[in-house]
Amino acid sequence: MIEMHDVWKTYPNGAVALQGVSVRIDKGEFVYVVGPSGAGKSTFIKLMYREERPSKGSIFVNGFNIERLKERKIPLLRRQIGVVFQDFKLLPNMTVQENVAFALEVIEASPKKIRQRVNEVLELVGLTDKAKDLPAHLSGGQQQRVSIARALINNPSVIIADEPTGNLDPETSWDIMRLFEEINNRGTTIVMATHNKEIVNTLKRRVLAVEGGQIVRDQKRGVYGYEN
Amino acid sequence: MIEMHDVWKTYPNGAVALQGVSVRIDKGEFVYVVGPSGAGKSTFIKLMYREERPSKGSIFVNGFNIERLKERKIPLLRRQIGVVFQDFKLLPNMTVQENVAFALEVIEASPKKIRQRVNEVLELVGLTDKAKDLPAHLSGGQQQRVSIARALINNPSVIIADEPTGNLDPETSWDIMRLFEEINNRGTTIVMATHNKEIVNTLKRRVLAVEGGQIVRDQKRGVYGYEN
Amino acid sequence: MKIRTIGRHGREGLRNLSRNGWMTFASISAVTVTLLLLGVFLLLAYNVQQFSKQLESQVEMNVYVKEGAARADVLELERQLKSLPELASVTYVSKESGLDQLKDKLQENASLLEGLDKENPLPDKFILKAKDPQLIGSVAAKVQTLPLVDKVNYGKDTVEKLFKGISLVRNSGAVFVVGLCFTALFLISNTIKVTIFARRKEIEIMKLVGATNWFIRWPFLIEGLLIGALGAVLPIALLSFGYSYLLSVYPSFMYFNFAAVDLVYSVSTILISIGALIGMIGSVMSISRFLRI
Amino acid sequence: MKIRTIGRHGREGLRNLSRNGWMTFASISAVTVTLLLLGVFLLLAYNVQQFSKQLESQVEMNVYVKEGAARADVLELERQLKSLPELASVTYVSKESGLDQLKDKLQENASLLEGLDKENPLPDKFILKAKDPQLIGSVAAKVQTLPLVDKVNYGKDTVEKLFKGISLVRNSGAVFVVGLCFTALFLISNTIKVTIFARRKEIEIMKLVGATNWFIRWPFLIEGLLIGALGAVLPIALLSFGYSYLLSVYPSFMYFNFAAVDLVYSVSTILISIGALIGMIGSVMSISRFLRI
Ligand SMILES: Nc1ncnc2c1ncn2[C@@H]1O[C@H](COP(=O)(O)OP(=O)(O)OP(=O)(O)O)[C@@H](O)[C@H]1O
Ligand SMILES: Nc1ncnc2c1ncn2[C@@H]1O[C@H](COP(=O)(O)OP(=O)(O)OP(=O)(O)O)[C@@H](O)[C@H]1O
Ligand SMILES: [Mg+2]
Ligand SMILES: [Mg+2]
Repeated sequence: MIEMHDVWKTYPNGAVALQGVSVRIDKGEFVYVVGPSGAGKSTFIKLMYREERPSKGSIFVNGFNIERLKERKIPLLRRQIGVVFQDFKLLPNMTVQENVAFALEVIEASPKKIRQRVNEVLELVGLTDKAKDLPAHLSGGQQQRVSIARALINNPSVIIADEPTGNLDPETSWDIMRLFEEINNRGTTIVMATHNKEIVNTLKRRVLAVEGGQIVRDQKRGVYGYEN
Repeated sequence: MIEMHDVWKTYPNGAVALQGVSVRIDKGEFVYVVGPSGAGKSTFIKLMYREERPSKGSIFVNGFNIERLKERKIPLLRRQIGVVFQDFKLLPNMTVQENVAFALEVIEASPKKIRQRVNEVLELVGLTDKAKDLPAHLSGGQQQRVSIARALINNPSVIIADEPTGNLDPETSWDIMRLFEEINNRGTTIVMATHNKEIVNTLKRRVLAVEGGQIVRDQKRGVYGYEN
Repeated sequence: MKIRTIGRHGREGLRNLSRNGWMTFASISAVTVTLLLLGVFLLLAYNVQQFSKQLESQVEMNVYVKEGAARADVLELERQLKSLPELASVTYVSKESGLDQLKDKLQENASLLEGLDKENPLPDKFILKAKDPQLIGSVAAKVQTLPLVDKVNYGKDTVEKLFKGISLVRNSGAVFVVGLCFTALFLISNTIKVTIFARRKEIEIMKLVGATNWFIRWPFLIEGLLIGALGAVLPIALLSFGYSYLLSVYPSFMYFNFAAVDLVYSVSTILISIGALIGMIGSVMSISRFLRI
Repeated sequence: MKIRTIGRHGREGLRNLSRNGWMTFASISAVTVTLLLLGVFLLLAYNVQQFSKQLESQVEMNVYVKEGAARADVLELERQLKSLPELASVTYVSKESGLDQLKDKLQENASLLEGLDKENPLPDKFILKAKDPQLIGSVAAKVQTLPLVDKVNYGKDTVEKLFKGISLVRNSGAVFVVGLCFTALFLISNTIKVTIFARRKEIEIMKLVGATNWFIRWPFLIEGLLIGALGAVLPIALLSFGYSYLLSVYPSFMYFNFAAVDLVYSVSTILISIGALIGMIGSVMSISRFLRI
């Protein structure tokens, strides 16, 4: 469960990214975060796994009080959240399979289990044949799928995905969405920032529309809603 | 004018990205390059400004024979081509305006002209208020727009854009597409790799469909054409 | 931490060496050059200290026996001197050999002393060396009080000058070695810092996907240790070969014997410890600032 | 290249110093430490060379005049000696002062020579110093051929030993300084290399948006030059103050006067040149591999 109460975020350079956001996302929900470029979607998302800290307000994720969280406990929080980063954040010196395995290594899983799960998730995102390549040797979409695979690997209870289909063709995008649906059906909370109108409008789920750092719309089975 | 004759590209790690691509893009054309993730779109595009070199085949761009091009002449080629990189490629230590200005500084334009053009293009992509920020302090879509602004600034005769709307919301995407249309109308050749079905199907232009490193479809006023 | 995780960190640290090929090479070679410099200086400084000690140990005092002392009394004096715990050596020089030594000293002017053989006016004397040459003054005072001792002479002025000179060389040598150690520490940890700085994004990413600080630190620690240790290999090899070669060419220099090859082993130990420790500590410390995410 | 572009490169180079704040600090401090080390050694080495020269210059030879030579003949010999171009000084020592000197030398045994004042058996002598002490042997041979010269003595064995010792110190000093220069060159250019390596992506991006190689190199070149020059500031300041302080505390050491403060200026020039040059060249060379895109 994710809860925010009147959260504000001003970056050190003065940019105001969020202005009084309050929201509650229940366990098992599937939420789209939509909004124009620079609206504050990524900031909203980064607060949940404490990549950024709020300037004001309180945030609870899976019972962790993000503000009060002790340094030492941060990894515990992050292990419960699988994140697909907008800029992928792959480790440049590790191969695809090492990158994906990393999220399991940190919880000291057994090598056998790691190998098995790595193969599983790489299969899921269709990158089995790129397992031994370095991220720099992949196409943009392939890198994005590695980031997705890493987010899934340790079966987190929350998946946070920042435009996970931005570099993917529609077909692959739909494959990924079906994957997310399935995972969501098994009870995983999914929060996904996206610009993909077609997906939002087809797979109707809760939509949080962010604009100028505020949640301007919160719809149960919403639509993308920005007209061109 | 861009011409490729039987171009193959095998990366040093053995990945075969292009297999016998031949194509001719005339001056002033507007070409979409579509295809699934990992099909070879970016590779196809990177060959044009010699970020990558073909393993086989010949390429001509604006009269430059890419294969025979002397080291010293490469900058001349690149100055005629504005590139929007899939991964933005912004200089991390320079502000937005410095990044954009860089493409004019290399041709030793006058500071006055540089200032003027920088303001113009930042206005065009809607980033005037972020002019003095560093790329790391921008949202994904904002970074992408900086990359677009830099590609436009010196009025190149060819614009090559690798998924320039991947991180943009539909509305901003359309703004950018209108910009490209306008620039194209003034005679600039535009080659754009994209996954945006809606754009391709609405703004009907020539479509090159790449799959498995080959051009499998070349349509005059084509459609995106992959069904989900 | 599970046992297998230790193994994982070790493998990872090792693998990072080759993954960052160029950076690894740059840092190892910086460590190499720095430690080589340090090693050469340690060897030099040790030999200079030895040399100064040897110079010191040549300080001696002449103890002149009162004229007309009986043979037995002189022997008794010798016994007394030999029983003094402060003395390292006691050498008896009879008036005859005293004269011979003087002749040697005068070289071509020796003829001046020719007539003296028959009626040698020199007293018998003892040449003494103190265990601690620095205390020669107080030892001289003590010896002076013995019966039958006429005069004690140890060239006070010259000796004091010598000691001042030696202590200047010694102290500046020590300052130098300490300064150079700090220089080495600084340069090595600086190199490591820079290479880690270049990888700060990686550290942040690891943190963001749930790694604990120590999970991230360990491989870096091992990598730093290996860089430091590998950087010590070449200096150790060069110093060992170089020093034994030097010893074979110049076993001694003026009156001084160079310290034995064993010295290289001590120096090697110092080098590899400094390399490995600083590599390790430098890594761990430089990482810390990037773990705050 | 247009004039304003030169200005642009200068500004850019300068700005990069602050943009890369941390890296700049790390490289400047590495240069600082390295140059400080080099500077200390240059000062030391120069003084050691001076010291050895001074030792050398104390080598002298005794020329004994044949017995019974007339006063006028001795004066003629002195004139002849003084006209020899190889000699730096000629000092006449009469038999009387010769005896006094001998007495000084014998110290407490001077009484041995007491009876000799009346019938002094010593010859008159000249003490000569050669302009080039290393040539003292051949000068001695030449002097030997002069009329009225009885014997020439310059302590051949001792002098040869001394020269051997001096040349060992000198040569090893030179090897050291050269070695240390190379070490400094290596460490500085290595640091610069690492910082440029960390920025290779930037260089590639610049290349991809149409910059020529030199357009990219210039700001890096200026940045490198500034890093090198800034890195020389602290060592120069420390050495200047330190050396003048040292001179005020120990103006001389044993028989030796330290070289004047002027020496620091030469050393400073060397340091700042090395810093700036290596910074510049190091930058330009390390960039090259990343320009091949
Ligand atoms: N690290 C940062 N430092 C300063 N300002 C920032 C930083 N990150 C984001 N911002 C600013 O905060 C605002 C919101 O950014 P955010 O990344 O949340 O937008 P977004 O909704 O994710 O946009 P996009 O769809 O383009 O990714 C923007 O104006 C951006 O410039
Ligand atoms: N630098 C590289 N080294 C090795 N292989 C590479 C490299 N770049 C791309 N590839 C491989 O070449 C193939 C084509 O890659 P390319 O980047 O051209 O795909 P793309 O069509 O742009 O895909 P996307 O839509 O995901 O960006 C892929 O299989 C990719 O893994
Ligand atoms: Mg975003
Ligand atoms: Mg691509």
